[in-house]
This record gives sequence, structure tokens and C-alpha cells, in this order.
Amino acid sequence: MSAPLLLIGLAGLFAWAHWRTRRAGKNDRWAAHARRLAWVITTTLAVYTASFFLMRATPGGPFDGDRALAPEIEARLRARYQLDRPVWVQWWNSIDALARLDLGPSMVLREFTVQEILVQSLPTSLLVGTAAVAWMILIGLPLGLLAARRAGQWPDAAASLVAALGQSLPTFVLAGLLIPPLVFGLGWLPAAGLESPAGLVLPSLCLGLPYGAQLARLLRAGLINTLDQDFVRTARAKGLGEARVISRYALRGALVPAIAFLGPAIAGILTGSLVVENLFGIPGLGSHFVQGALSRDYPLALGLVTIYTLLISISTWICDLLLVALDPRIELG
Amino acid sequence: MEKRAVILTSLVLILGALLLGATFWSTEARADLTIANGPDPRSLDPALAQSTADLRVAASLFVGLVSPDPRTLEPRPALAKSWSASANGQSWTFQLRENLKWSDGTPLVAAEVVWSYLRFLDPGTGTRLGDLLDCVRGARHFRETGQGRDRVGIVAPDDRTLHFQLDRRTPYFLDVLGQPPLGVVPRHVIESRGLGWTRPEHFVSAGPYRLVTWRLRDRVRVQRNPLYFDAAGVAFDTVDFRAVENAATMLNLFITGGVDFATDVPPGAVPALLARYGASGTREFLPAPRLGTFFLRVNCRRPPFTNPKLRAALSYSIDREAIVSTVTRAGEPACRSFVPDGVRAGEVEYQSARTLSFDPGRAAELLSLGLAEEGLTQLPSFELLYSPEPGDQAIAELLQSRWASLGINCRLVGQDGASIRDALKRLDYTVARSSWLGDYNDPSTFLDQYRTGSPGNRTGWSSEVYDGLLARAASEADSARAATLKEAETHLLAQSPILPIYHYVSRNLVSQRLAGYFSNVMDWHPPSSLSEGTPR
Amino acid sequence: MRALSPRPRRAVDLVARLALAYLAGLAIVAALAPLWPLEDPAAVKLPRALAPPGSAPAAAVLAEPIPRTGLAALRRRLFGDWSIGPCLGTDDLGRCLLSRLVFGARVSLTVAALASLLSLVLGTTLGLLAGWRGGAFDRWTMRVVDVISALPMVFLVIFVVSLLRGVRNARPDMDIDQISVLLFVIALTSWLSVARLVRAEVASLKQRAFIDAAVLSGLSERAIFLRHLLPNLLPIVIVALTLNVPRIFLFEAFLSFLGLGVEAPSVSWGLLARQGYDSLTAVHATWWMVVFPAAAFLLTLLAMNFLGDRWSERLDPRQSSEPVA
Amino acid sequence: MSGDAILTLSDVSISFARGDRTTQAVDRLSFAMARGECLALVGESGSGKSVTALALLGLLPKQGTRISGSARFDGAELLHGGAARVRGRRIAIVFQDPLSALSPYHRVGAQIAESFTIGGVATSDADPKVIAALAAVDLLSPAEVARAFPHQLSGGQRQRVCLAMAMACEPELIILDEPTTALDVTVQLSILDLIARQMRARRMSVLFITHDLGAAASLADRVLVLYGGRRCEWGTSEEVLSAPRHPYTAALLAALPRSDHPSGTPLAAIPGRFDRSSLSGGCAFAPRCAVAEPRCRESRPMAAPSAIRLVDCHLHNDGGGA
Repeated sequence: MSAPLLLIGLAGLFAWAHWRTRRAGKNDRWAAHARRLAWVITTTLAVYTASFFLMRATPGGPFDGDRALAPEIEARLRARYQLDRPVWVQWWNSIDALARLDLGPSMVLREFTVQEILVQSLPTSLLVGTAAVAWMILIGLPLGLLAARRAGQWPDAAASLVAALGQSLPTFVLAGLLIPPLVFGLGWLPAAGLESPAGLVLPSLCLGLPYGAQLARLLRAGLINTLDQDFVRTARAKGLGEARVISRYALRGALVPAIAFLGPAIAGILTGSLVVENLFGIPGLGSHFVQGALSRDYPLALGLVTIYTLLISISTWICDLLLVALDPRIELG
Repeated sequence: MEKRAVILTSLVLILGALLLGATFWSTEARADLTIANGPDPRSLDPALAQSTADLRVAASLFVGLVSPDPRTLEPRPALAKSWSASANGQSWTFQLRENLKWSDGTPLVAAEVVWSYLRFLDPGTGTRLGDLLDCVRGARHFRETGQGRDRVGIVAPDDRTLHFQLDRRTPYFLDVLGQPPLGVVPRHVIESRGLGWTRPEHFVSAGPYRLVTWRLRDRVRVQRNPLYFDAAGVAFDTVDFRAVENAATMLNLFITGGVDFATDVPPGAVPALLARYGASGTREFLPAPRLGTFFLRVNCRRPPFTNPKLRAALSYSIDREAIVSTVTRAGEPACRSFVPDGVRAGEVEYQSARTLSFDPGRAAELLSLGLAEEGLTQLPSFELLYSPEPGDQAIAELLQSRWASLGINCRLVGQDGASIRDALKRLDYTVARSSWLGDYNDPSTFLDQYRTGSPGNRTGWSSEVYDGLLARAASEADSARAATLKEAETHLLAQSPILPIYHYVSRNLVSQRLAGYFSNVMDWHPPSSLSEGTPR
Repeated sequence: MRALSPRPRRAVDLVARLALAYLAGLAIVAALAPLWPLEDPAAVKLPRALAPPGSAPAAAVLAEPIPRTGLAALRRRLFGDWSIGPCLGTDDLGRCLLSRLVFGARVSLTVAALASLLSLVLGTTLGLLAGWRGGAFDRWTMRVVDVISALPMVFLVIFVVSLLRGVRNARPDMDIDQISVLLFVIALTSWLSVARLVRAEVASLKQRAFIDAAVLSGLSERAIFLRHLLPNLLPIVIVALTLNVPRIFLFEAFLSFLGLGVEAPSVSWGLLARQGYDSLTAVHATWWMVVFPAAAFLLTLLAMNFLGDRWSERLDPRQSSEPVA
Repeated sequence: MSGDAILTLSDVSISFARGDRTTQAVDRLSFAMARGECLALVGESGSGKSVTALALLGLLPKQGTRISGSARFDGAELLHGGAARVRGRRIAIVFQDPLSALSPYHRVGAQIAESFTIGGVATSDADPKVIAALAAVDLLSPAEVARAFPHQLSGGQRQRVCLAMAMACEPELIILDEPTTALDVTVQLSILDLIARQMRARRMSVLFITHDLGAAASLADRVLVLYGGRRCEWGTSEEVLSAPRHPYTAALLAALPRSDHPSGTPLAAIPGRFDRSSLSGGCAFAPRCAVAEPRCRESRPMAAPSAIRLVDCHLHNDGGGA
């Protein structure tokens, strides 16, 4: 019985945070972290539960195929995966397993447990995701800076054009347009697969470009705002060079909305990789996620939902920490 | 301070990314033969294989008693060296080859083959294709109930002899035995490893190849099995089955030389491919008819389509030629019947019913007749379920537009595969797209599905006449049987629980450097029979 | 005093006006789609399938039953049987691409506009309240935001589509279509980012002196919101919205890629993009099926971004004041 | 003018173009200040004081701003990009609102330390200097203040921080742009006192921008009165403030609350308000001037150069000024 332990632990964490806040004051860092951790777990459980019942409410099951299974076979399969029990019991049991960090066996990829699938595909997704985030920053930062510094002039317009281009083309169209010149024309990059570092370029670019474009626009708006502020003027008056004024002062303020956007963006990059995985034949999480949902592979889909929730929660957590580090006026929630 | 933190974080990120990357980039050298296999195989266990992608991998890893010739599809000796049938065709005896060995060196004996077949039938295994062996005495009962395992008519009198007792004369029995799902699996590994026996570290087989790696969504790599009885005849040492779902990606890989064999092509590219790689080009793209039909199911329990005239009206109003010439475009034959041409029925070739046609006049006539019978003035709008597969939507739109001009209004509902299957299973649909690929080279693999209560029926249609005809055919000799089956098919098409649209063709892109590729109706191209060849 | 903002140049204003005119024009064209002398976007004309722009003859429009009321009837009266014809080419079923783009704009823009509106109202309100009130309300609101944003969209779509089919079968009189589903799902999620941004901005605005002054001067919460917070939030909200619209477009396109987008005979830009992608292969490309939908996306978002930037600069209270010394 | 002028402005004009409108913020302003001197630039809002200060440091936005004339600092031209070389090192500025002038994202100590490093102090040596600088501006616990973020300090503390930052490089000229306007009255006095002491101790030249004649009187050696971007009167603070010759200066002084007036005496307000659009070829103050004559509206009065006293008024110059 691990689920009750988990719930007790969770309540304990909340209680400790509360106690600590009382003793050490409102701004205590440890209390804030403990509360945050407790909320991450709560959110994960809530999302898990919501997805669990959502999945069970959708028609179809993991054992449906183009060819029907004989009733006896289906009954045995259902019994093997405990699908013959009441839904509430199944839910409780799966929470119990989750508390033991056991995500269960996949019902469609029957030779694998969900953990094994994760071990195989999570690194790929992280790799592609990291590269995409790198593209995002590589594209978004200079483009945003350029547009803000030359607001209203032609470099601004050009940057806007690039940003709109990156934002407006669906990933598959983008890939469709990038592949012919880069793969067939110049022959620099492989058409698909991750067999070499070159194979990483196109998928991560397709994945990161839209977010880079969004980042550029947010940075532009933020920079135009902060470049106008008094403290930037003070920094200039001090005799700081323009580069340092921007990197140390103006960017600081402009990064606040950008970082607030980064959390969901990273989540989007991690979860939105389905199309890219499909187009470039990359063995990541995204296709498992959608396939798990479409083929009603309950444990796989729910396991991935859990992982995604954790990844999203943690990335927003990190972004919130970054925000606090960036802007001391913001308190740790 | 922040600067240091930023530098440190980026260093960690870059290092992490490189480390992650290293796990991919240190992979083995390229395989001798790379096949873009379509979606991930769901299982490497031949008994659990269902999609063509699964079966392609299973067929390279496992082998059964016989194996279809890649050119003629004639059953050829595989594990069995010879066989004989009794005069009434109900009793079969097979002699295994000498010195058969599993890939781990364990000898392979007849008892294991029996165990393999019984495992295939065992409801606990969970195979979908169990009805393949329904002709074997007691097989169906065991498969459906889990009872009577020892009464199934498969026995091994000694280590090298196998004996099958059939319920009825089955002209396609050898074709069935040659199917990949009936590949023989190693009892000694399965009993000790359970579900995990297909992992590379435990994997044992008797087929042309053995498993090296299986990375989900990436590839299955196999290597020549030196203990395979015909190991010398296997040309390629390593074969990669790459999981590539997107047909456009397959094409890109093929063109850039990333794969030697692509199993699908994007529909939009077909005309250009035919021109450049077709019969007058490099001959790398040669679509050929195969045993499979794309069709619509009509729910015969949902009014007003309980009326066969209305169903037939739908059928007569489908312009099948338009669909194959504008949507599929790879030379798919428009359906004139449900069973494709070129099917053999035992020793004779099956002549299908060929009663379908595009006849708007007849459709309108049947429509008004049917509506009158149902007391309706207009056909109520109904739903047509289609799946996200490429081309499906275009077909649905074409149908919708054509039917609209006849006053037949339907609403298109795009649903994922699981939802469609569920709707079919619960008979909660009106019209839905479906497809059927024949399991073996005989009309019964198509026609048996519409027998009352058959799991493949899923239309709610039931006809005593049809069931009677099929039962009669089962006991007849080849040519009489073919005629009876044709009569049954004619009845099926007249009743129209299904509306066949087109027959599938193979859509393989095969590199010029491969020899041993032959077009056939089963789209059967085992990698073990391919070899390095001179350009065609 | 505040430093002076750069002087917007005449050319910039001209482009802003052009962008506004384009969007307004697009909205009108889309809203009145049935009025224009276009072909039926769903009318299949196989003989002229995949015809390049301008090469195919216009099809007779009167083949379909004549509508009695509404825009379509007015169109009959104005233009009769005449139509512009497929000057942007036709798709694989011979349908007029121009007409499909116009009717697709209807769906895509409606979805984007409604979802934006909802995200504006819901996201700003909740973000403002959460950022302003802080404490438990803030925590709970942001938790809800977290939970919803962690909910996988694909599930939601599949779930809602299936559910809706059940409702539709039970109540055929209720005219629900896939577009409503799309709206529902997108609306449910598009407000999240706005709420997050607004909350962060309010939390930082709260520290500013002028808000303190407003609070100390005994201004009501409502007045503070309306007079002090909202004007300061507008720039960031507008940018967030112009970020949201492409996200909605892309999500719709993503659904079309999965085959779960709008149902035929409805068209959307996402669907057209998907068809464009399908027609783009290594051996063959019907360029007009890629270029025109992509251009539609691009122009619209470009106009929206440009206008958004201009607005957020204009509306920024710190920049509207005259230079004073 | 004085031979040892540290700053000399001649005919400096600054205008902003925004949209279709052009605003003349500073109009042919000329003055000189001597080394070690404190010059108060006095005028009401909109008179061009701060714009002049920003222009001297090259901090006005480039776009839409037109600057003409010349401003020489120790012989070197400041306008047209020259300010960047001396900014922070030789000329420092303290702004009006210390909260917005300090970066909310950085600790106070780090912001001051940066000024030291600009002045050539090694990063590692900056910290003790920061503490010393903070102590020098009368902050009680300098180490604590150095660790604080601006929003954690009081208004007075912040302005002291700004002063410390401005003085970090030992500038020759320090510009104080209404340094006390945003502060409480009591704090204002202590800050003014601090400035006076530092000024004397460090022998800095100070350009003191204020609208507060009292503050100007207490700090400045000389006073320059500005109206509508134009010079009105220049002279020693004693002369200008006790014997104003320009009607505007006189009116300004009359509007000042005085302790020797019995309470209840209404303040003398200057009638009308400054309206940039009424600026014409004549005297800028003419529309509001009680003694204006027709010629005041027609030609702009310009005093002949003088080292002692300048009054840009027709009436005064008629009277055979100095």
C-alpha cells in the first residue's frame, strides 16, 4: 500500500511548509520550495486522475483491432491487465503503483513496460528538445535585440518578417520547405533519423523556430519597454558601453516576460515534438504519447502524461526560480 | 555571479546534450539492407503480429513448416522437408529436416512445433489471427474456450514427424502454414522468459535472421542466423527495419539512399514516381495488385439501411474509377467485386462475381424504391466515418460530393483508428471506411468474414443463404467450390452490407541494387530472398 | 521625466495602416464569403484536378440547388452563374483553391478570434486578480492554470470528439460540428499563457510607486484596475494575444496533421496547409497548394504582429506623453 | 567669460520631432561655468533644464532629436557624440527619482562597484571602496545597504546611493537633476547639506538643476534662470536672487513663500501658463509678462556678452545694464 504513504507524505510536506512559514517567516526559501514540491506532486496526481478518467470515458480500448479478438482472448487480456475490475479500483491500484514509481506494462507494446519505453525515448526527446531550445535562443535573442534596437526601422521590419515566418508556418510545412534545399539541394543533412549530429539539425530547427520567433517578439516588446526606463539611462550615464547597458540592464527587465513564457514553451517543445518525430523518424516520446492516446494504451498514455506533467511542472518551477533571480522584487510563491 | 551561473548551466546543458547524442551516434555501422518498414512493430512475437509491418519483421525472424515462394507464392519446403495429404484432404503428414537447430544451438524437434501451434491457438496468448488454423480439428473450440488443448488435431509421433487432422478438406492449408504468424517459436525460451522473450538478450529463433537490437520508433536490426537451415542462401548479413511512419519521409530516405526498400509512398507523389521510377524509368516503383480491398461497411441494423435496396443504391452511386484515378493513382483496380482478381481457389483460379458498377440511374431507381418501402421521402443525412490515413479524407470528400448530387447527404466524421474500431465493434456507426488484406491466397479469407457471427463481419448483416453457400463450398472440390463461392459473393454484393471501392496494390520503392524482388499478390518479399544484384 | 521614445516614421504608420486594412479586408471577405463570386469550396471537379493557377476554366456554379435566403441567394442575384474561377489553381479533387482559402479563413479566423477574445477576458481577469490579490487566491488560480496546461491536448481532442459524436447521434437536431470542438479545446487552453503573463506583470507593477500612490490615495480597487493596471497591462496583453493567434493557427494545423481537424466539407487554413504538405514531395510539388496557404498564414500573422507591436507601443502610457523637460 | 571655464555652452538648440510636430526644447542657450563653481539652472517644468543636462551627457534618444550649437567640457566638444568619452568618468549625473534611476534587478553595492570599475578600479578592489563611498554619503550601515536591492531602501537612502554612485569616479563635473524633488522636506535638507559638504570637500564643479529657488540660493555660486528653453538671467546667486532684473525672475521670487510675510498673505502667482505654441520671434516670457511692450513680442532680447551679469530683457538692456 504505497498510495496512502504517498498521500500522508504529501500532507506532511504541506504541513511542514506551513509550520516552517510560521517559524521562519513568509519569505523562507525552504518553506517555499517544500510547498512548491508538494504542489508539483499534487498537480501530477490531479492531472493523472483527470487523464485516467478521461481515457476511460473515451470509446475504444487497447485490444481493439481491425480484426476482432475472440471473446475468450479479450476476457483473458482484460483480466491480465485488471481491466475487468471496477474503474475506481483500477484507479486506486494505478495510483498505488505510481507511488512506487511503477508505471505498469504497456498494453499495446506488450513486451515493454512503460518505464522501459521511457528509458528508450526520453533521452532522444531531451536531446532534440535541448537542441530546439538552443535554436530558440539562438534565433530569438539576436532577432529580438535587433528589432528592439532598431524599432521602427527596416531591421525591425525584417526581424518581424522572420519572426512571422517562423511563427506562422506549421511545423510540417516548414519541414516540407526546408528539406528540399538542405537535404536534396545541398546534401548537407540527412533526410531523417538521428544517426549523426547532422540529423539533429533539421528536426530541432523545425521545433525551435516557432518558439524562437515568439521569444523574439516578446523580447522586442520587453526591450523597447525597458530601454526607455530611467535605470537604463542611469547605466548609460555611468559611462557603460551600449553592449553592457543592454546585456546587464535592459535585457534583465525584458527577460521577465520572456522567462514567464519560457516555461510553457519548453513544455510545448517537449510535448509538441510529435510532428517532428513523425517527419524525421525520430524515436522520441511524442509519437508514443499520441500513439498511446490513439490506441488507448492506458498505462503508456498515462505514464507519458505523468512524465509530461512533471517535466512541465519542473520547467515552470525552474523558470519561476529564474524569475526570482532576475527580478528580486518578485517573491518566491 | 550570474554570469558564472549562466556559463555553468549552458556547459552542463551542452555536455548533457553531447552525452545524450553519443548514445545515438555511437551506434553500429549501417546495415547491409535497410527497409523503411512503416510504423513500429507492435510485437516481434509472430503470434501477436498483426500489421504488415509486424509481419514483415516476423517473417524474417521466424519460419514455419513451409514458406511461400517469393515469385510464385507456391508453398516451398521450410522446416518441413516434405509432406503428404490423405485422399480426402483431411489428414496431413510433414517430415522435418534433419539437424534443425534454434539460433542458440538447441535442437528443434517436432514436439516444439506442435507446442508452437498450440500456443498460437491458446486464448492466453492473445493472437488476433487465430482463425487461420480453424480448419484443424478442435482448433476453433480450443481457441474460443481455452478447453480441449489435447484434443486439437496436431500431434508429433516422433521428433521429426508432424501430423495434422483437419475438419474438412482445405485446399489452402499449405498457404496457411506458410503465413508468418505460424512461424515456430522456441518453447524453452518462452517458458523461462515470459513476455520478455523477444528481447535481443534472450531472443532465440529458427528463421533466417536473429534479433540484434530493437529500439522503439527507431529500428529493429537483425543479423543472419548461421544455424538457419538455409543460411547459405541468405544474402544480406544484417538488415535494418526502420520505423518510418510518414510516407514522405520514406521517399526522402529512399531518394537520399538512406533506405534500400520503402514500403509506402505518399499518394501525391504517385504520378511523378510512376513517371520517373516506373516501368519506363528505373523500374524501382512497380505497383502490382495485391490481395486487399478498401471498402465501406454499412451498419445493416441501423434504419433506413436495414433495407438492402438503399445499401445497393449507395453502392451503384460510387464512381470507383474516379477514386482510383484521382486519389490513389498507383493503378489500383476499381472494385467490381469484393475478392480481388488473381486469387487462387485450390488448383483453379477464382473468378470473382464482378457485379459492381457505377450506375447513377440504377442508384436513383433503387433509392426511390427503397425509400418507398421504408415510407420515407428523402434519405436522412447519415455519418461517414473516415480515418486519418492519407487519402482517406479525399475519398470521403469525393463520395460526399458525388452522393450530394444524387440527393444523398452524408456528414463526414474524421476519427482516430481506435474510435472507428470501437464504433465498428459496438455497431455504433452508419457507414465507415474499412479495409481487408487477405491472410492467404484463397477467396475464403475474404468471404468467410461475412458469415453470421464472424468476428470480422461487424455490419450486423446475416444471411442464411450466404452461410449455406459457404458451408456447401467447404465440402466441394476445387472448381465446384469456386463456383459456389462466386455465387456467395454475388449474393453478398447484391445485399451490399459492404461497398467495395478499390483493391490495393503494392506501393514498394525498391532500390535497383536489389535482386530477388518479384511482384506478387501477397506483397511477399522476405528480406532473406533479396540479394545484391545488377541494376534492373 | 521619461526618456523620449523614437519617433514612429511615416513609413511605419503607412505599413500599420496597410496591415489594419488587410486584416479588416480579410475579416470582411471571410465573413461575407458566400457573397463573393466564388465557386463552392467543396465542389469536386475531377477533370481539372491539380490545375495550376489560372489554367483551369471556371466551373458552372448553378449545378447545385439554388439557395433561397441569405448571402448565397444575394450572390446569385448579384453575380448569377458567374464566378472568378480557380485563379489560384485547384487541389487534387479539382476544387478551387481561392474559394477554399476564403472559406477556410472563415473557420480559422472565427476560431482564432473567439479563442483570443476568451483568452483576453478570462486570462486578463484571472491573471490580474491573482497578481493583485496574491496569497491563497493567487496560488489556487495558478495551480488551476498549471493543471490545465499540463493536461494533454491530444487526449482532450480525442475525448471531446468522441463525446460529441455520442451527443450528435443522440440528438441529431443539435447541429454541433468539429469546429465547435476545436473552439472548445482551444478556448480552454489559450487563456493560460495570458493569465500567466498578466499575473507576472501585475506582480511587478504592484511594486511600482504609482500604484502605491493610488492605493494610498484611497482609490477603489476597481478604479485602480481600470485606471492604473489595465493601461499598463495592455501592451503585454496585446503582445500575448498576437502570440496566441499563431498558436491557435498552428494547433489547428497540428490537428489537421493528425487528421482530427475540421470535417469536410468545412475547410480551414490548417487543413489547406496539410493538403499543401501532402502535395509537397521530393519528386513532385504542386507549388500553389503550398505557397498560397502559407502566404495566407504569413500575411495574416505579419499584419497581426505588426499591428500588435504598433498598438502596444501606442498604448504604453509611458510613451504617449509629450516630451517634457 | 571666465578664462578657466570647465563648461561652455554656446548657442545650443535642441528640438524633438514627434510625428508631424517639432518641439523646441532648448533655444540658443549659451552660458559658461567656471571650474569648482556651482551653477544652478533654475526654471519651471518645461523650461529645458533637464533636456540640457541629458544633452550634455549625450543621453537624448538619437532618433527625432536635433541638437545644434556647441558645448565644450574642458575644451572638448560634448554634443554630437562626444559625451560618451567623459560620461561617468569626468561628468556624473544624479537623477530626480532615485527609485526608478536605480536598477531594480541589481544590488546597490554592485551598481556602485560598476562605477568604480569604469573608473579603472580592479573588480576585486571595488567592494571596500563601495562601503567607503556609502559611508561617505552618511549612510549608517553601509555594508547592509550595499547588499540591499533598491526597493528595500527608503527614498533618502536611495538618493544617497545615487550620489555615492555619481561620485565614485571622482568626476570633475557633477550634474544634479532636481535631486531632492522626489524626497520629503526633511530629507531634502539633509541631502542638500550632504551635497554642499561633498562639493566643498571634493572641489567638484556642480551643475545644479532645480525649480526650487531656495535650494539654488543655499547651494549655488551662480544662477541661470531659464524660461521656455531660453536664458532669462545669469549672475551670482546673491545678485540674481536678491535683485532680480528679469521680470520672470522677479515673478518667480515673488511666488516664493517667505517667512517674513505675515501668514495668510496670498502667494503672488504668475498669471497664465507657459504655452509652447505661443513662442514667437519675441521674448518667450512676453505673453505672461506684466510689463511687456510691443517690441517684446517682436524681437528676441539677447544680452551682450558679459562676465558678471546677463539679463535677456529689452527693458533691462534699455536701462543701460552692466
